[in-house]
Amino acid sequence: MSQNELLALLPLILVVGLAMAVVIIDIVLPDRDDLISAIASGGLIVTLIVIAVCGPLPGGVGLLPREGVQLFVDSSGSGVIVRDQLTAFLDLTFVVIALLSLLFAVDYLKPRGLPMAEFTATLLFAISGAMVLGSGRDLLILFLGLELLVLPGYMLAGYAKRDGLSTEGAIKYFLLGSFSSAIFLFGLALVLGFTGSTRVAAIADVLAGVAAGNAPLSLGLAMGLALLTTGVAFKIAAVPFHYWTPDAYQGSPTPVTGYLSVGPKIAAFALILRLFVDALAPLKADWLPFVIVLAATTMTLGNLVAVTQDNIKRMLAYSSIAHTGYMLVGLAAYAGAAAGSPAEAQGLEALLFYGAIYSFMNLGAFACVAALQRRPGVTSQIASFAGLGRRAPLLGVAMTLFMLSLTGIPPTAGFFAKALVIIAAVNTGGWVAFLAVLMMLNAAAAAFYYLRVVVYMYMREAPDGARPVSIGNFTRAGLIVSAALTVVIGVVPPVTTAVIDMAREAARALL
Amino acid sequence: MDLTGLPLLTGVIFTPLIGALLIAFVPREREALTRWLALGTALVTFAISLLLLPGFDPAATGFQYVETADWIPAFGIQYKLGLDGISLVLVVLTTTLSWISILASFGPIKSRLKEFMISFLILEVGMIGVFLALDLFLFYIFWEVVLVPMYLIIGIWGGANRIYATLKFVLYTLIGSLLMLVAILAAAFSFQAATGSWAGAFDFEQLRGFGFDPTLQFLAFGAFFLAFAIKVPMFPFHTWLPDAHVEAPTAGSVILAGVLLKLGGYGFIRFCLPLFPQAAHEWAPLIIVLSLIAIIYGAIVAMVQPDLKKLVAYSSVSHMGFVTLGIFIFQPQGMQGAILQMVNHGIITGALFLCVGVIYERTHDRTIAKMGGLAAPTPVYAAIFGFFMLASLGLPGLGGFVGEFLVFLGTFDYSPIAAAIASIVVILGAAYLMWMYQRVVFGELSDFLKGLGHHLTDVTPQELVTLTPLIALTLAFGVAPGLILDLIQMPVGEVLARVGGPLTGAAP
Amino acid sequence: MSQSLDAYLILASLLFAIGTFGFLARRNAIAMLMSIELMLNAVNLAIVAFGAYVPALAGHGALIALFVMAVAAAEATVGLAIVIAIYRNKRTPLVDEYASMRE
Amino acid sequence: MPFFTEAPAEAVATTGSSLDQLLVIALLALPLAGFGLTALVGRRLGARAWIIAVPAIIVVWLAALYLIYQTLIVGAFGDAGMHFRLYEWIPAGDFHVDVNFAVDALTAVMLIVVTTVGMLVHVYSIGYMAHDPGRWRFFAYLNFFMFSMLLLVLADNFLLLFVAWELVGLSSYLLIGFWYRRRSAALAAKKAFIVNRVGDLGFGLGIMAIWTTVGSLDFGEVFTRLPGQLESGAIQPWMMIGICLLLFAGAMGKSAQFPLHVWLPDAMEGPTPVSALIHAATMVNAGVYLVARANPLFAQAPEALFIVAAVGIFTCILAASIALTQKDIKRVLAYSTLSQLGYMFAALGVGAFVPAIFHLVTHGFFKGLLFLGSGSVIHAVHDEQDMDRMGGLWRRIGITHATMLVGSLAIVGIPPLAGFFSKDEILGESFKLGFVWVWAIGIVVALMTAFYMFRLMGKTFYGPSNVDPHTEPRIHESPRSMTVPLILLAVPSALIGLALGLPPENGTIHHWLEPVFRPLDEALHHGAADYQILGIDGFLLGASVAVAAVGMIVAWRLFGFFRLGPRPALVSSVTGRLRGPYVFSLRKWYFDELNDLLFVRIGGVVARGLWWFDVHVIDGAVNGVASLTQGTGRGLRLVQTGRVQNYALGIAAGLLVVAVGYLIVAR
Amino acid sequence: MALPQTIPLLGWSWDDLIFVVLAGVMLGGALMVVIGRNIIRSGLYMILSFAALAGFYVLLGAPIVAAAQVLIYIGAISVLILFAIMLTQSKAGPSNLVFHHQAWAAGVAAVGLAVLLLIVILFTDWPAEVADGVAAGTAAIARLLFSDYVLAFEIVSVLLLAAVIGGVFLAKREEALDPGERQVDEPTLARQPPPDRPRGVAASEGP
Repeated sequence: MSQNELLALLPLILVVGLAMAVVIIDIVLPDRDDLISAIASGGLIVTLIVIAVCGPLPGGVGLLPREGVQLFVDSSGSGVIVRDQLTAFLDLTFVVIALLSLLFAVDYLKPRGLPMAEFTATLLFAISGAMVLGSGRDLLILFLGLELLVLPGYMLAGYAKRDGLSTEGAIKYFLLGSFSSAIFLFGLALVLGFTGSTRVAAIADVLAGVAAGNAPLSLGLAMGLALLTTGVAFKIAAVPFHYWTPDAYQGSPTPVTGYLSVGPKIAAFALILRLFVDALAPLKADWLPFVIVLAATTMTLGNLVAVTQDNIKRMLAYSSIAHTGYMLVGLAAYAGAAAGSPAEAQGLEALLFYGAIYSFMNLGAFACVAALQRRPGVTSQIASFAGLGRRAPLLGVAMTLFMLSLTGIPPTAGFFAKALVIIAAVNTGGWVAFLAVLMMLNAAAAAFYYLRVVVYMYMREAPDGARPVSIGNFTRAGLIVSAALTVVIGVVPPVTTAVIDMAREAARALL
Repeated sequence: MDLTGLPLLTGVIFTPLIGALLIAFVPREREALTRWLALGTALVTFAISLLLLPGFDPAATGFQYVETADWIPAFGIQYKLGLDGISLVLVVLTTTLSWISILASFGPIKSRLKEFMISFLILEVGMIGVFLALDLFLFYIFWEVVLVPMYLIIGIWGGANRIYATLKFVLYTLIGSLLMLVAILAAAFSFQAATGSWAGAFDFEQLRGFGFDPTLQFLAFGAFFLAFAIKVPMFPFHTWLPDAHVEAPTAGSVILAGVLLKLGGYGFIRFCLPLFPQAAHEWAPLIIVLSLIAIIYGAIVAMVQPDLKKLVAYSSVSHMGFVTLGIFIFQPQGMQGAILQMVNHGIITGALFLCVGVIYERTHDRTIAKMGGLAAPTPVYAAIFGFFMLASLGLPGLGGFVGEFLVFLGTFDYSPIAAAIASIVVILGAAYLMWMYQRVVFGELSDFLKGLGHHLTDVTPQELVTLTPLIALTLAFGVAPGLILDLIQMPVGEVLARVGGPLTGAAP
Repeated sequence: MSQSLDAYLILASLLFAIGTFGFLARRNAIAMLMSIELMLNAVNLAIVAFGAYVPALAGHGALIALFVMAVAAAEATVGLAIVIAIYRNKRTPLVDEYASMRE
Repeated sequence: MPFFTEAPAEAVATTGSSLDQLLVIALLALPLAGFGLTALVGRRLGARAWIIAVPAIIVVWLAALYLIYQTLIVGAFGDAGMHFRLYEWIPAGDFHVDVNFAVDALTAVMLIVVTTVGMLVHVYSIGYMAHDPGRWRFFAYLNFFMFSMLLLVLADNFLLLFVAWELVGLSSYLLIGFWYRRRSAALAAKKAFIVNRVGDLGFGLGIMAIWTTVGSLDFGEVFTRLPGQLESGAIQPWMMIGICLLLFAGAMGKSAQFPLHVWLPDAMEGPTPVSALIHAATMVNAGVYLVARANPLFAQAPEALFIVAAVGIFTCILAASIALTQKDIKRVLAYSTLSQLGYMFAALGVGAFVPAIFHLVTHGFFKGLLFLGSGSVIHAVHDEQDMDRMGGLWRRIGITHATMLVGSLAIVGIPPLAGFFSKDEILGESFKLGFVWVWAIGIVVALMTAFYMFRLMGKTFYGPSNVDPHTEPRIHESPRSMTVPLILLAVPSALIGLALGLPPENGTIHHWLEPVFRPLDEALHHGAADYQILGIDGFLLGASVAVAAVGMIVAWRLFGFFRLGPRPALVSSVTGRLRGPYVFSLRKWYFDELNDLLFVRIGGVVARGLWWFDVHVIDGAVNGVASLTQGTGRGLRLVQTGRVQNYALGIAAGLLVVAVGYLIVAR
Repeated sequence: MALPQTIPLLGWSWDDLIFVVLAGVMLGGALMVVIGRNIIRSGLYMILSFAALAGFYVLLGAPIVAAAQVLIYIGAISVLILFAIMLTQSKAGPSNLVFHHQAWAAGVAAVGLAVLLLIVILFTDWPAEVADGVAAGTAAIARLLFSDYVLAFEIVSVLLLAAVIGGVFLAKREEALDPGERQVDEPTLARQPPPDRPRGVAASEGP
């Protein structure tokens, strides 16, 4: 194994190793939750640094070559795993998600007597699955990565195992998730059988030939696409495959909900990038209509139902469905653009940028809920936010910031995320431009429920006897990080540009 | 003093932000310090905005004091500021009304003072930014920055039904502005597609010379129109206004009427017309009809309002109808009149809301039916209120008249019948304002007011300080409208040159 | 017949459909889990068949099937653990009685 | 060396010496300063609130006299009069309006009335308002009115005239509503302002029309450019008719011509000096002044003049018929004013512009006198205005009685008092210019005028006293500050006709105004026939004097004269026999009821309806969209049943749809 | 004793016979899994079905998969499932309703899916050839496993580790939760009538 290949695998190895270390430490030194949190956080920060050092990142930053490193390259030029700018970008996102989820979980799990070690290990396993998805160029690897991502997710959803809601959410998530995995796998099998290879590049070659022939799409391939679309749509919680989302989100312990709303979603988008954009790109004209329809229904339904929710976790669940729709607009912008045109890259760039921004602003929002619920017994009703602006100013300001960012109001990071998606969509034109308009109408409707939270925090008085809120140190650190990211990416031009550049280079790496 | 080298525009935009940050670090219990710090910031901003005047050359074409810096070069997005006469006038209006509003909220705002002042100063940042931004993206950002503080100001310090009102305000505005964002991006992309580069794609000065495709023009104009029409607000997008005004605290109402509504009119003149001239001609007849409806309709509905603020709110609908009418006849007198009307409406309606606030402070009520006979216990107040009432109904010699007349004049040039319809408001305006004034100020002191006893005091010196500058300005702009007209002559000519002359088409 | 790829694929499809039916129709969580196992096995059959009939996949098919089995095992482990956990809370294995959260 | 010379090239040439200019500015500045000072410090002056305002107006009067002398007697400014520009007011591109002033013969004639009556009313008010706590406001307002009215006559362009026009309306509003606690006063003030605005609307549109057609608003420029543009066809005759009618609409408002006459009688809610100054002698004449000023325009639109004549003469008889039966002394005078203004418009309409202005002058004096006299009466009987509660006052308040008798004889048209000359010229010219119907109605009105004026005199001064017994002993003549102005007004009421109107149709006033109305005379080609005292003119003169005498005699017979007692029984039998017309007159032709129905009731219903529409339809739609969104959301959330099985089925259904979709859609 | 080349009467090869029998056993077993009333029997039928599947793997020349099938599925997963069944049998016993109310809809969906898949398979031209002999022997598979698939192998091992850790944690018995510590946001179950809502935008403003 060459040095570059080792460096390419190093972040993944670090995360898995960290997970195993946590397990071992827990066996050796049981019930040392703080130690584990500290080690895991430290380890993740090291991983972040390692990812940055390894690269490749825009401007030639990082030890690895710009074009990336592939492992086990076969004759088609496709390795099973690749570390390019897209991988680096996604890895950064995933590790940040892991780090924030971890920080937010500590203060929530402790008062409930839930162990930190298993949580940390499981979370890290899931993140390693996400990282595999971000780098896989082989169908089997992608499937395994997906399973490695979702199986720990099921467990995390049921992590408060003595709580009926948690386990109920977990079993719904698990059953439906397994069902969709089976569907996805069948689709994978059909594509495998049709193309005769598991390697992404080889598949793309075969399909490019099919596309060039302009003959009707083989039924087997079409069915494979259908099954894959369904399976993936489930993972990103696109309507009408979203049913698990609200229940799983509501039932899960709140920090887990935060993780579930971003981790598996962004990872599933990574899967889409590696599978649909990398392998199935030649057929993009065929899957484009479905992306458009999914995007439209997803954001619309998500927002319409979110408007009616009184439970903030459910509300954010539906809102995360809506955000899936927005990200799909980016995908549609890619798919709708002529091959090789700049609009293609812009669509993916927007998708990636959106995903990154969305991950920490949504996590932050859930973290605020979790912080509020640090004292067991606080409900998830939006009403429990009443008067929070007074009771916990930091929490109030942070939550307001996240709500504004989720709404997409400048100059927060969320605004730039939406703006990039719209630029891409308008750029592509046609039906995708219509999606942009629909997206904006949706954003306006969404403002209603996001701002409602602000209404409760600042414009309603706390109920009598509302207990003071104490934010734990880990949570505070996490909140400050995510809030700072939300603001800084919004208002500091060099940072905005840097993140956009990273997303752009990542997108270009894929094309 | 040579000021040309200083980034004055950046200074005037971000001075309030600095003030807001300072206030953020003031301990909550030091309320007096917070107040004076806020007022001081607003006054400094005002002073900086006045510094713009000596160096401004009214005869020069194009923009002055231009500042440019790259922001997101990948998309050609710039931090680009600049002003012409129109912006200058509106910026000074904004800075003036801002310090007046802050002073006016010294008394009424009793809870969460710190947050209020911070919100208000950020609001000022957004408003000034909108008037100065020359990059469409930057403009949009400032446009939205205005939204949130106003949302909080109405929602936190507002009346009983404030949440309904503030959400309505925000959602309504957002629908328009988000579609405008799509249009901005579409325009930028269209520019990029034609020139092959993102450089200048959001630069107003580049875009306005760029002939957009007619279909794009039509649609983009529609999106811009919706955003601005909601802000103005034009009939039938006006229903958020009465609710917002009724619920907003006095200072909020003043700024809302005084500046926020102007953002829409400014947007029409600055962006809609130069960017999409062809579409402007296609849309103009519809907008003119809507403006005429707004003018008459607002006045008629104002006539039966039981609440003082609602009455003034509907009168705003009517008055802002002149602004859109004046703009969309594409005629120099009309457009100059529209801008003059914006300024004067800002001053006069702002003052009227201050006046209503004065009553409200004493009575905690705004119901016209409960008032009566204020002239006797509060003669100075009655005189000031009467002054602004007369200014609002367009009495010659005061601010409101010249703008209104120029709009009429321009309209008459386009269509005498339209002018005749619009000018019915001369009667209606007199009717609702005088009826209101008669019921509130004349007659015997009402039982309700008698019940207040000695609490019913005349205007305090502090209130006088807020109102006097507005009286002076109202008089000044009535007697010497040239103060403003000279500044806006050149930019109006430029805009009209781009739109391509007066509106033609069938109109008797 | 036994030499035709189509035959195996048809078998796999039928098994997959039966599994789907079971998943959709059964109330018992474990029965649903079993249905999923049927579906995974159906896919495995298809994969092995592809491995046998598509030259480029010779050897790969069988290997992939092995991995799928491992995944299925892991899935079953987690799934059964969740079923047991929820059984402790709800005292029933019937999923249609798990409806505390809705709308 | 003139002060204000910095005029752009296209502006009217500046004429007049710096002293003249300074005086013109003083005419405006003094009342304005008086207003400002009195408003600011007047409250502290107490009973001496007049100390600033009255001297200011006296100075104004003197200055005006000098200017009048310069203009009319010396002829220092020539036919064109003096013009100068103060500053550029509205610089809006090619539309620019200056603040510029002019003094010509017409202005000078107006100044005579305005400053003289104004000054006397100011003096009179010292006494009249002595006991009112709000007198400082009163004097401030009066000064403000003087400023506005002087601005009106001095303005040298249409827009500045319009400004003054509205400011005059504002002062009228303030003064009518002076006793603001009285609801009726507040309502009357509002009504006056709003009805005036109806006229202003027309005036404003007329100004716009002038600008869009002629391209300027300066009097001089408009009048000089007009003929050329008419000839070239740039302006069509129908445009001229339109412009003139729009201007006339403004005149109708200010001068209270039918159907905009309804505000004037109500305006009597104001203090009586106000009625004398504003609602009799000055402001209500503004309409006449406007038409006279715009005579070059009207000269090109005879059709418009015809309408002016018709409206004028109709108002004339309408008001006279109402005045016959009113009981309130000031209302009788108010309707009388309407009626006389009708004469003036009729005169303008038939083309007799000089007689119209002549009548304006004489009427200004004698109507001012009558009003001030009635104020003195009201003062004497302690704020009683109902003539049924007066009577026999001639002995008690002699000076008032004497001066009012002079005024009455003047208005009735008994030679050689002022009214005789002006009214006779109006009627005579109407007849001779072919408007026999105007003359015929005018003669009838002359009869009515004589009747109602001497009915007023009879009911007020003669016959037995009906005064409230409590007040009776306290009846007293007014103080010197009130009686002196009465006497001073009686003099011109008696003599000004002789001074200006002889010889008939060729008197001094004709010479003065000839240059102003030259365009009109040229356009209408008349004035050829000379005055013949023994010809047709003699007949007309005799007829009008005769009907006046008849009217007076009938009134004496019914309502008494000095010691001759009234005959109430006869009066009631007459009114009983003419029940219908009597009530119709008494109720003022039901105009108030009609207005109430049209504007208050129907207008109210419309406004309420629109509000309902706003709240329920427009806002309803807005809220409806919101509710629809929420309703849809609520409907959609039902999909989320909480049961895994349903979810799974949904996913399977989705799969089938996607699969079928792919199989169909994919290439 | 040599068997005839083909089966008498039917004219099938022996492979075909085995294929048909195995198919019958597999599908029949699977059907019994999904429609059987007794859940324990379902488990047993599943083992039968899996065994038949192992036969297919042999027919397809993948004996190692067949072996794994027996070891993993029959030996491990099925037993695990049977244990779980026994752990979750409540005293009430299996409920009367084996199927959900929507069984008919499930049937339609399953049949629809089957029909679609059959159409797809029959009308697709797979890049397939008749396999000759054992395509992939154990050695070949082993070589592949430790070259190209080594990474997948590692990932699967991590996956299994994760599953074990999670499974153990979840299945470990712990004392019941103090009711006060449960999440308390269950108004969804007892659906109250909506409170008086003001009309319009702010209508969903709750208490």
